[in-house]
Amino acid sequence: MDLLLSPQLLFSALVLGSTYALVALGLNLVYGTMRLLNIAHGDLIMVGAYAAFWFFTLSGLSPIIGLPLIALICAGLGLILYFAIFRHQLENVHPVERIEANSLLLFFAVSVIVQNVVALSFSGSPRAYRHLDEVYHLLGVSMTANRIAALVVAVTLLSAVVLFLNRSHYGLSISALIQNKTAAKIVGINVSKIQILSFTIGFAIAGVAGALISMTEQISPFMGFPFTIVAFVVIILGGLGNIKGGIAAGLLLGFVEIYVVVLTSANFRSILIYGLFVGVLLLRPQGLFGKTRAS
Amino acid sequence: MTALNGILKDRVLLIFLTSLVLTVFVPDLFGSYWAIVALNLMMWVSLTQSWTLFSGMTGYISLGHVVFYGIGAYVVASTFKVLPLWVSIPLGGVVAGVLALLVAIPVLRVRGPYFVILTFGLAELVKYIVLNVETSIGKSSRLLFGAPTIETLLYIMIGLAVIATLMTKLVSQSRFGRGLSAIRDDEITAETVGVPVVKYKITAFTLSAVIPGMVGGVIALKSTYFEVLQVFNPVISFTVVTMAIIGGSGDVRGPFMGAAFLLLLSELFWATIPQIYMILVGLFLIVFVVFAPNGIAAILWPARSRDSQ
Amino acid sequence: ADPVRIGYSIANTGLFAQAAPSQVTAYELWAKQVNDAGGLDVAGERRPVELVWYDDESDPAKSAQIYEKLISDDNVDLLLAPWGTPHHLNVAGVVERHGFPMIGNTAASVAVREVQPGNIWFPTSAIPDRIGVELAAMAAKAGVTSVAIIANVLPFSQENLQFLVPALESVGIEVALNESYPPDISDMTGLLTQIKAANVDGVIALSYPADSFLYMGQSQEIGIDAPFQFLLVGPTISAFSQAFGELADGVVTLGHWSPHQANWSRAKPFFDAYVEAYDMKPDYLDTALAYMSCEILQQAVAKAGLDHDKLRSAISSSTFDTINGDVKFDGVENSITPTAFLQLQGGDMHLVWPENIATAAYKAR
Amino acid sequence: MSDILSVHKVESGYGEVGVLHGMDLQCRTSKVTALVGSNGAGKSTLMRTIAGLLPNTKGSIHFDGEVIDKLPSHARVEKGLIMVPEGRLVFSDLTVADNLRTGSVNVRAREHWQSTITEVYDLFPRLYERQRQLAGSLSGGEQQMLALGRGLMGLPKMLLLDEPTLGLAPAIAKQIFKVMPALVERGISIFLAEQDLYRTLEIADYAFVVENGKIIMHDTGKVLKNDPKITNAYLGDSKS
Amino acid sequence: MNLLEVENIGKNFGGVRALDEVSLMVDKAETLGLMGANGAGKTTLFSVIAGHLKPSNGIIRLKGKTITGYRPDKVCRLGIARTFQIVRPFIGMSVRENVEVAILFGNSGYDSASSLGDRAMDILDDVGLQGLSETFAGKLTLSARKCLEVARALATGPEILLLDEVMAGLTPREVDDMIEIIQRIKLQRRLTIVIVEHVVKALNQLSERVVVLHHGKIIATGSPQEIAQNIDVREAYFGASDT
Ligand SMILES: Nc1ncnc2c1ncn2[C@@H]1O[C@H](COP(=O)(O)OP(=O)(O)OP(=O)(O)O)[C@@H](O)[C@H]1O
Ligand SMILES: Nc1ncnc2c1ncn2[C@@H]1O[C@H](COP(=O)(O)OP(=O)(O)OP(=O)(O)O)[C@@H](O)[C@H]1O
Ligand SMILES: [Mg+2]
Ligand SMILES: [Mg+2]
Repeated sequence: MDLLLSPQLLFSALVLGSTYALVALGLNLVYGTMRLLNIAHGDLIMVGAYAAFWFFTLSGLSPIIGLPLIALICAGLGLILYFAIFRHQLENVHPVERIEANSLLLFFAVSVIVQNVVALSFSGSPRAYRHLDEVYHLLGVSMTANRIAALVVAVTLLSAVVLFLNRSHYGLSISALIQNKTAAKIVGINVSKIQILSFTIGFAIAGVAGALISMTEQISPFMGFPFTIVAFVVIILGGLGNIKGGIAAGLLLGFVEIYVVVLTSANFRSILIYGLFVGVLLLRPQGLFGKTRAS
Repeated sequence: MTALNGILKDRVLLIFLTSLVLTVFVPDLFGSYWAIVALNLMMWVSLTQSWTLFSGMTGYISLGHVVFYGIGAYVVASTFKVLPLWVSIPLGGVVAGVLALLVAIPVLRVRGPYFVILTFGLAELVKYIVLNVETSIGKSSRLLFGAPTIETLLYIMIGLAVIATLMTKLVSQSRFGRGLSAIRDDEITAETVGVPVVKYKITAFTLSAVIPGMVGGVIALKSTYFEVLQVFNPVISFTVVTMAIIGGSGDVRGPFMGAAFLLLLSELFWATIPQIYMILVGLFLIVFVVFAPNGIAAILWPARSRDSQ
Repeated sequence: ADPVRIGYSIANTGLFAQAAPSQVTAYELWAKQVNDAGGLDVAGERRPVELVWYDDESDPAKSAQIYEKLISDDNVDLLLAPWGTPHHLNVAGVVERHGFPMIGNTAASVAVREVQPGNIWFPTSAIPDRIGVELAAMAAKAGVTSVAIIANVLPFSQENLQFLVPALESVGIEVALNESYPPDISDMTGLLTQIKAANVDGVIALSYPADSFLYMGQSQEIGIDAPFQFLLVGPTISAFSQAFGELADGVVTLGHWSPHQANWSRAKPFFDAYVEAYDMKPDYLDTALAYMSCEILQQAVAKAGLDHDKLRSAISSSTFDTINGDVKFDGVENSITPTAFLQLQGGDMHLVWPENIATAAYKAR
Repeated sequence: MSDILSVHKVESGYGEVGVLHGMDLQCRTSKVTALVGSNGAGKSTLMRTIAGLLPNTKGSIHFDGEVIDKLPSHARVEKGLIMVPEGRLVFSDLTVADNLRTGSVNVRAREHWQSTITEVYDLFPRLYERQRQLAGSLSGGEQQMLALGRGLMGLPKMLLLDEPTLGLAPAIAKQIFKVMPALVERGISIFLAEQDLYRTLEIADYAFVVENGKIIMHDTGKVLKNDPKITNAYLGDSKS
Repeated sequence: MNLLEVENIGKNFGGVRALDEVSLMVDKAETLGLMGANGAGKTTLFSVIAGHLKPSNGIIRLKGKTITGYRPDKVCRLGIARTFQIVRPFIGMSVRENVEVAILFGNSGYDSASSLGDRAMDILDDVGLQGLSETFAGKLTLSARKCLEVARALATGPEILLLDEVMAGLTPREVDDMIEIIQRIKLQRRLTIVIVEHVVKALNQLSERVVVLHHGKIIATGSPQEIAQNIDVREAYFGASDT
C-alpha cells in the first residue's frame, strides 16, 4: 500500500511518538529513580493543560511562550508533594516494595484530589481554545502549526534531557540510586538532591507535555488517566529507569499506533498496543532496550 | 482438622463471620437502600479477601483484579436467560479461574513493578478484546431484565463473602500459606528450601480469581445492565488494593476492615458534603498511608498483626 | 409552604464528569426560575423547590443506589434523571420497583423501549434506529452518493452503526469505508488518510465528544473536504465551537432543538436565560433535553399534584408545551418530536432536518 | 604526625538498639589502623557510623580537622572519606564499568575518572576482562574486587575497609594485603576491619580491639599480635 | 554406587565458559572440598547441582537417577541442600521462622509429632544460633547470617549439603568452632558434604578429598596433602610463585 509511504503518516507518527516520549519521560524520572508509582502522572499533564488554557484565555499568552511558567507551576507542585509526603516515605519506609505499594495509594489519592480540585474550581465541562491552528503544506504533508510547535518543543526538550543526563553524572547516579540506596550513599551520591531534581524535572516535563497537548485536544479535569497508562506502557517498553530506552519506546509506540491502524483496523489499536506491551513484558521484562541479566 | 480448629478458636474471626451472616436481616430492618449498601459491602469484602489471598500473601501486587470480576460478569450477562443462574454464576467463577490459570504461567515469571503494571495491562487487554467481541457480534450493551431481587442477590453475595473470608483464613493458616509468605519474603530462598514456588503461585493466583468471577456475575444482575467498560473499569482494581492496604493485608480481618472503613467513609461523606467528598477521601488515604501504614488491623490488634507480617 | 424536594444523581466525578454540567445547569436554571416565579405549582398550591443531589462518581450502579436512597431514605417528592443511557437503565429498575414516576432525558438507545412503560419516559427523539433512517434520507437529499463511516466502539455509536448501514444502502448510498475505533484512540491520521483516499462525498463519524474533537482538528490538517460531514456527539458542546469556530462550519450533528425555531415559543427565552446565567451557550442536545424533562414534570405536577398514580397518568396522557415544542408520550417514547439534525452555520447552530422544523436550509461544506 | 580520623565517645545503633557504647579511637594519617573483634562486636556498625549511614546519638567524629558527624554521607565522601562496605553492595544491574564510574561521582574525583579507572583495572585485571558484565552476575570474589575498585575510584584520603578480603582466594587476598601498604605510600590512610588477624596485625601500624561496642585494648599491631589475650580470644589454638 | 555424580557439565554465560566439562563423583558420607580461584566456577557448579541454573550440557545424577534440569525445590526435596555464598535469609522472618519454613518444605517431611518450634530450636542449638532465635534475620551480622544459611540448609533434612564459603568473615577462633560444628553434625546425620572455602585451613581439615577448579575446568584432584604439593594449584590458587 502506498498509503504506508505517505509522509503524512510519518509526520503524525513523529508528533505522536515524541509526545508519548515526553509524557513518559516525566514518569520515568519519578518512577525510575524512586520507585514511586506515580499514577497521578496524567493529572499533572492535565494541570499543565489547564494552566496553558487559562494563560491563553485570560491573557492571550501563547502556551509556547508560557511554557517556562507552566513548567514552574508543575515543578512547584512536585516540590510541595515531595516535602509534604514523599520525602518521609523515601527515608523511612523499607523495603522498596513497601514504598512502591504505598506510593501507589498516595498518588491515587493525589490524583483524586487534583482532579476534583480542578473540577470544583473550573467545572467539569470540557474546554478548548484555538491557537496556531493554521495549516501549512510542506513536502506533501499538511500540518497545523500547533503540531509543528509541539514536535519542535518535544524534540528539543527530549534532546536537552538526554544531553544533560549524558554530560552530567546525574544519569548514572539515577541508575545507581534505583538499585541500591545504601550503596548510592556510600559512593557519595547526594540522594535527596537527586530525588528533588527528579521530582521537579519530572513534574515540570509533565506540565510542558500538558501544555502542548492542550493546543490540539480538548481538555477536562478527568483527561489524565489515559496519559498515565501511555506513560507506563512506554517506560516498561523502554526499560524502567532507562531514560533513553523510554524515549525510543515512546517514538516506537507512536509509530506502532499510526501504522497499525493503516495496516489492520483501527479497531485493533488498543488490543495491539496492550498486546505489544504485555508481550514485551513477558518476553523481555527488562524492556526492549534494557540489558539482559541471566540470573 | 487443625485449620478448622484454628477458625473456631479465633474469636474475632467468628464475630466477623457472624456479622457477615447477620447482614441477611438488613433488607427487612432498614429497607432496600441499606440492602444495596450491604450488598456493596459484601462485594468489596469478597473482592478484597480474594485479592489478599494472592497478592497479600505473596507480595505480588496485582492491579488487574478487575479482569476476573469483569469476565464473570460477562459470562453471566452473555448467558442470561440461556443458562439458569445457579449454573451461570458458578460458571463465571470457573471461567475466571481458568483465565487465571492460563495467564498465570507466563505472568508470574515477572516480579515487582513489572508484575504490577503487567497485571494492569493484561486487564486492559482483556477488556478491549471483550469489547471487540461484543461489537463484532453487534451487542454493545446488554439489558438483564428479570434478574433476581436485591434480597436474593444480597444472600448470594453474603455467601460469597463468607467463603472468600474462610478461604483466605484457611490458606493463611496452612502450610500452603506459610509457603506463600516465604515466597513474598524471598522467592529464590523459598525455592531453595523446598517450597514448590511455581505450583504455589499458580494455585494461589487461580484461587484468588474464582470468587471475583462470581461476584462480577452477581453485580451484573444487580445492575440489570451490562456494559464492558463499566465492569472492566480499572478503578475497581485500585479500590480493592486501597481497601486491602488501608485494612492491612497481613490477616483476614484487614480486608474486612478496609472495605468497611472506605464504605463507611463514603456513606458518611457523600450524603452530607458531596462536592468535596472525593477530596476528603484522597486526604484520608494520604493520612492513612503515612501514619498507619500497616492498616487498621494493625491499630486494632497490634501484636497479632505484627507476627503475621 | 414546605419545599418540594426533587432528587437526582450526577456524575460530579469520574469518567462522565465532563458531561454532567450540561445537564445540571439546566436543572439549576429551572429550579431558580421556578422559585423566582413564586414556586412550583402543585395542583394549585405554590411551593418552593429544593434540589437534592448526590455524586454518583460516574458509576451507574452507584446511581441506582442513590435513587434507592432518594426514594426510601430521603423521601423526596420528585425525581429528575441521571446522565447517560447506562445510568438511566440502572435507575429504571429502581423506579419501577417503587412505582415512582421519573422523566428521563439524556438516554438514547433502542434498549429504552425494552423498559417497562409506566414509570419512566424518554422525551428524546435521538434513538439509533430512527437516526439511521433519517440520516440516510438527509444524506440522499443532500446528494451524497458514497460515504465513509468511522465509529467508536462504545454502545451508542455501535447501535447507530447497526441501523445506519442498511439504511444508507436502502437509499442507494455506497458505504466505501466502514471502520470502528476504540474509545482511547489518540490520533486519527491513519483513519483520515484512508478516508481521504476513499474519495467520498460524505463522512459520517459516529463519535463521542473527545473523538469528535480529534476528528475535527486532524481532518482540517489532512484536508478532508467532503461536502457532507456528520459527527454524532460533540459539536453541540460549547467548547467545540469555541475551539473550531468557523473551521467547523457546515458540520452536521445530532440534535432536535434550536433557539431559532420560532414555533417553539419557549425556546428563545430559555436560550437567553441560559446565556445570561452561565455566560455560555447551552448544549443543544443534553441541556435542552434536561430542561424539557423539567418542564414536563412541572406541567404534570401542576395538573396532578404529587401523588404518584395521578402523576403517572397525567404524564402518560397529556401533551406538554416545551422548549422543543409539543411533547406527548406513547409508551415510553416521545411521539411528537421528530428525529432531527443540526448544522453549524456561521458560528451558530441551526436545525436543518427534517424540513418541517428546519430553521435554515442545509448548506454543503 | 596528626590524626586524620578521631572518634570520640561515639554511641550509635539501630533504632532502639544501641550497639556502640562510647567508642574512642584515632587513626593516624597515612597509616593502617586496624579494628579487631569477634562476630557482632560492632565493627561494621562503627564503620557505618563513620561513613554517615547511621547517625551517632552521642559523641563526635572528626575527620581531617573538621567535625563531620552532622554531615550527610555524600558530603563525607566528598571530603575523601570512603567506605568499602562489608557484603559488597555493588549495583547488580549496572555493568562493572558503570559500577566503577559511580565510585567517582563525587566532585573531587569526577574529573579524573578515566585515569583512575585504568589504575583500578591494572590492579584487578579480572575487572577489566569483565567490564561489560552486569555486576550481579560476578562471582563472589569478583564482586569484592569491584567494591574495592569502586572505593578507589573516589580518590579517597581515607579508606574504611570492612572485611575487604572476605571471600577472596588466597592469591588475591595476599595481593590486597600488598596493595594496602602501597596505598599508604601514596598518602591514603586506611582503617581496616578484617578477620584475617595474622596478616592484619602484621601490616597494621596500630590496632584497636573492640568488644560489645567498646574499645577494650589498643596498641601497635606487633604488640597485640604477640599478646596471649588476643591469641586466645581470636586466633584460636591452632596456627596455620 | 556414588551418591552424587556430575558428568561433563558445561555452563556458558554468553561468551564466558564458567564450567567446562566438569565431572566428579561424591560418595556417601564423604566430604569433598572444592577449591579454586575467584570466578573459577565453584558457585556456578553448586547452582547447577541445586537446580538454580540449567547446565548448557551434561548430566547430574543422584543415586543413579538423572536430576538435571529439576527445579530447586524438587532438588531440595530429593535431599540436596545448599547455602548461598551471598547470603539470602528471609529477612522479614525471625531466625526461628527461617528454619521452620525449611523444616516444613524440605526433604524431612514434616509430621506434627514434635512441635515445629522445638525442632527448629534443636537445629539452632546445633549451629550455635539458639540465642538469636527470635531476632529478625535482617538484623543479624554477616557472620550470623552465614550460620543461619547452614541452619536453614540442615533444616531441610538433606543427605547432601553444599556449603559455599560459610566461614568467610569469621575470626580464626570462630573458624575453629565452625569446623567442629560441621564435623559434629556430619557424624550425627551421616551427611555427605561438598564444601567451598577460601579459608584453606578449614577446607583441609574437613575434606577427605579436594577437587580444584580453574577457569571452569578440573585441574587437580587428591587428598588435601597432595593438593598442597601440586605446582599448578600453587600457582593458580595460592599465588605461590612470588612468595
Ligand atoms: N541492620 C541491623 N539492624 C539491627 N541490628 C543490627 C543490624 N546490623 C547489625 N545489628 C546488630 O548490631 C550488633 C553489631 O553488629 P556489627 O555488624 O557491627 O558487628 P561486626 O563486629 O561487624 O560483626 P561481624 O564480624 O560478624 O561482621 C550485632 O548485635 C547485630 O545483631
Ligand atoms: N549470570 C552470569 N552471567 C555472566 N557471567 C557469569 C554469570 N554468573 C557467573 N558468571 C561468571 O562465571 C564465572 C564463575 O563464577 P562463580 O560464581 O561460579 O565463581 P566462584 O568460583 O564461585 O568464585 P568465588 O570464589 O569468587 O565465589 C565468573 O567469572 C563469573 O563472572
Ligand atoms: Mg561486620
Ligand atoms: Mg563463589
